[in-house]
Amino acid sequence: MAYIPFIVVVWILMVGLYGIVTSRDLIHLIICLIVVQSSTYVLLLGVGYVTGAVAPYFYDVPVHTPAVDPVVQALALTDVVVEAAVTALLLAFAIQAHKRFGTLDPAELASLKG
Amino acid sequence: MTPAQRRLAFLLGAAGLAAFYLWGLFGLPGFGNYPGPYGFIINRIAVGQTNATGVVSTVNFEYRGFDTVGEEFILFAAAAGIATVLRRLRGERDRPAVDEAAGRQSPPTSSAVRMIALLFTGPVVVMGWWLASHAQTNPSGGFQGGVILATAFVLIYLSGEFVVFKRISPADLTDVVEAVGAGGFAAVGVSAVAMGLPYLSNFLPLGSVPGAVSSSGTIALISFFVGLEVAAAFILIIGELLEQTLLIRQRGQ
Amino acid sequence: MIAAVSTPYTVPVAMMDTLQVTILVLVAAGATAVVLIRERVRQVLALSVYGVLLAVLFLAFQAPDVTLSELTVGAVALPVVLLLTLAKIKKREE
Amino acid sequence: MDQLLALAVVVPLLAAAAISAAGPLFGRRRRILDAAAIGVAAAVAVLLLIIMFRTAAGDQVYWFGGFRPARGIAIGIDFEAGPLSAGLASLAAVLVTAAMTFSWRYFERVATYFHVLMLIFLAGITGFCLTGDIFDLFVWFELMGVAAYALTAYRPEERGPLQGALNFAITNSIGAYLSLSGIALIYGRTGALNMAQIGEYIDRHPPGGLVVVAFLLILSGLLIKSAIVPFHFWLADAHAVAPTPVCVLFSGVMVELGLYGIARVYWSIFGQALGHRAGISDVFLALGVLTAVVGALFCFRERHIKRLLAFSTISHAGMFLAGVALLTPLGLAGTAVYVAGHGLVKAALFLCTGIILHRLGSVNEAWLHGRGRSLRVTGVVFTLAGLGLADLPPFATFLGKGWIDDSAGTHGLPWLMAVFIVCSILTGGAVLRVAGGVFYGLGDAPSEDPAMARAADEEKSETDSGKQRTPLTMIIPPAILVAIAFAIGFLTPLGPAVEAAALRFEDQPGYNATVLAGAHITHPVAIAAAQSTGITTASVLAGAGSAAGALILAFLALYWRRLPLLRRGYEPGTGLTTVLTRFQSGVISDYVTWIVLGLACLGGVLTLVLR
Repeated sequence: MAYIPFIVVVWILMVGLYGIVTSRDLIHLIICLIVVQSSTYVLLLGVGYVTGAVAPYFYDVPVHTPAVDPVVQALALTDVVVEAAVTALLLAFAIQAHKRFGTLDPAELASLKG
Repeated sequence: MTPAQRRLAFLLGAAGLAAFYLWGLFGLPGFGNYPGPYGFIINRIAVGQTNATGVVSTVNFEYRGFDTVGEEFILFAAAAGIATVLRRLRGERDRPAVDEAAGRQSPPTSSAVRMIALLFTGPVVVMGWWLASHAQTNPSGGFQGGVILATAFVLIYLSGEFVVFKRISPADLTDVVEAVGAGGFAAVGVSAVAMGLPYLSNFLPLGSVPGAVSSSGTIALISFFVGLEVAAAFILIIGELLEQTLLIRQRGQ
Repeated sequence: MIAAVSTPYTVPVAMMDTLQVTILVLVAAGATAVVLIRERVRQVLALSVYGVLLAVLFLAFQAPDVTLSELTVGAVALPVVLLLTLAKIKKREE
Repeated sequence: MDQLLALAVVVPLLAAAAISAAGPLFGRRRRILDAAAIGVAAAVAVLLLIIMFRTAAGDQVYWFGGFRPARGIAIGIDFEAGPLSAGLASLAAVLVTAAMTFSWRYFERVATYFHVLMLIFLAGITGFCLTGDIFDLFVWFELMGVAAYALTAYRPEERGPLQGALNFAITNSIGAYLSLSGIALIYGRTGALNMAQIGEYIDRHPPGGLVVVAFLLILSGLLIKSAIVPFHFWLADAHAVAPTPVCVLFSGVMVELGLYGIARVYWSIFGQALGHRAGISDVFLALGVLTAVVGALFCFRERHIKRLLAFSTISHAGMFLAGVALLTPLGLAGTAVYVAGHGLVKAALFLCTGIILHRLGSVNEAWLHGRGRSLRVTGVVFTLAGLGLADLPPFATFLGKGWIDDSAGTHGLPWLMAVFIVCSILTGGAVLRVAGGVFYGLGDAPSEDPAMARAADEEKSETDSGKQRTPLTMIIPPAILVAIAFAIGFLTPLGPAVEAAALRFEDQPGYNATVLAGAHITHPVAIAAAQSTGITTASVLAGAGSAAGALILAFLALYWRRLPLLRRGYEPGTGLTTVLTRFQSGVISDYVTWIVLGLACLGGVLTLVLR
């Protein structure tokens, strides 16, 4: 059990990279990039987990209750925003690329570039 | 490289990289054994120092508030970049949008969908607002609230009331709101500097009841600005993507 | 050191373990599916499902804040943006 | 506590937000906003220079929100400004100001977004240079990245920019996520994000493989950003298509920031724990030399002027990495001066290329041959900058490289000097060949490479080309930059000051005490005896030799076909074309494959070296 989450992290990362490398479509590639990034969320939250502890909210539990690490959760939140921003920007590029070339295949795009 | 060569090269590299990465991960103390100290210290001191019970928001808007300033501007820069890329710069910009699929008939939105979408809009706005203003207590905050507020606009779009959508979010106004959101956050920090305190110091009264909406000083204020910025940025992004589709459907009806 | 302290947590640790492992396996499978599905609209739907799976996982990791973000962004906002993009591209292809 | 440190990041951010909000209000009077943006960039440059001079008396630490560390544990984010970090940020601010001034008349109509994005980019750079927190480093890295991607695609009506911007954004994002994984990994062990605190922890408890893996993962994003072979492919694509004022920043500082990040991470976190072993030095020296040589070769055979300059940047990035990898104060000091000199002359070269584009409407060396005769001032500035790039004394480049050579020589690596000279001759020669051909019409036009010509001609619509006069706002910035690079070579007190700064940068216990215990360290404990930072005969000879060699090479390249003994029609460097198209394919999947392969190999080597 102790390392299963981390093995899953590596799996997600590698699967995402595999998708990027074999992709024939920019939209597919961008979605694979989202998958690559999702490995970092799992890793972040995985390293900050404490077995048997509560979520870091002390509204109705006493302050000294053992809770999981709030810092990694804050980092993961930042990470989610970054993901949204980068993905949206990449999609805008993809739309324009499609408009110019009529294709979204990275290999075709590269050959059209000249 | 041909696709086959590429796949082979990748698989070789990926096997090596995965093994290497795992080697590092097995050096961790193991899942569920977070060693601290950072998070544990924050958990212990956060409520007492800020009167906020949602520690994650406290970290985001207080202890590591400066990260969030950067994060907001990442979103801001992305929205500006999308506007640049999609709006086109010269000449084209002033040309009226061309209906690129004039011959295509889009099916009219069924009234049931419209009703449901409109019915949801109100509660969604309320929910977004609630989340954005309760950062200090519950699992919520400006970011989630902002995204949900932006979703309300998508619902309006789904309901077919694009005229409303256009009226609510003209690009310029959204630009301004977004800038106010991102700038407002940075400005809250600067007011601390003006008072001689370090940047992003919590200079507002903390209130007396832990977890109350008015407690925790600048956290609530910052969360509000973040909500503004995030909602505006997402509306801007979605709006840019919608623009043409929108015009076409408007004509179809 | 913390793990040894008894907590008011309602789900027993053993059950939590099983829950987490199950979801982790589902997440890994979800990621694989998202990558392997090459048909655009289906892939976006798979991504949305993957977002929900991640959100559930984060809940099991005691991170409700991140769960909420992942639901709003990963499972709703990003798929919407993606679908809009696809609509734009498809319109031009017709 | 110095409030200026926070303001250096917050001012450009606030200005960007304000300009964006005010945009619709100003309508036709946009120029006021443009001027305001340039003013803000200049103000930030002044601010950073003040910070830099103040740090001469000891590094400055700033805790955001006033959360000072207690008992060596940081709960907030800190900025740590030393002379080198503040200096690099100042260089960036100066170049941003120059690029924005240049763009005043360069773009037909500068939309507000350009300035907004430039200011955000500047804020990202400043934050990246000054931060003392590893996750904060990632945030500013990403901010810088997102602004840079958007700026690359600033001319979306072209086909090129999207391709370049996509490759740039995807490779750099993957790098950033790998870096973040490394950050999470080290956090999972140490429970700290403050660099000094992590460094102290891993020095006390050596946790084996985890540190090595985290080291490489964190470095991967930075290696990609700094265009080290084999992670460099995106750079030429992005440079070829980004607007010229943006290229100034990409080549002048962004690549160097990646290297700064490597140095910062090494000397703030990993150095002590990894024991400053010779093995690490060797690995990165090898990478640096490989990058320097590959970049120089590709630079010389290029005909697209912007790509040519981009490959020269790759070559120089390799030399910088080699300089840092010596792990000596003198090597680091030399690299710092070299980075400053290179940034200034490279920026001037790009700005002059922008003028060529503005006046003549092409960046294709073959087509331009002899057509730039009327651009007399530009020609002089370009040639001077080219000589500066080839390390002609007294340009700052020669000074910095002399120190690196010195340091390498005393460490039993005299061959490094030879490699450096060859690379300088190749890159300088390529630039001087362009200068001689375009501005003075010397020799023969190089034969057209159809693929290259097509790419180069696409540049036409970037600016309203075919203008009769060069506006003063376009020629003055490059002239000033070259003058600064020239003047730095005469600054005699510079040597000891930079070496003291480098000593302090490499003094990890001192850094830890400064950040975590609020110590005030002016004269670091000598971690190595100060070496000579003066100007030696050898360095003058090496610099003059490189410049002379570059000139000779440029003439050879221009008059190649008139030499009686050689086969007619042979173009130098054509043998590389096939290799180039094999590797520099423009296909993003290939680039990512190289990243994965490269990281796996580096990981393997580091494992063997550090176990």
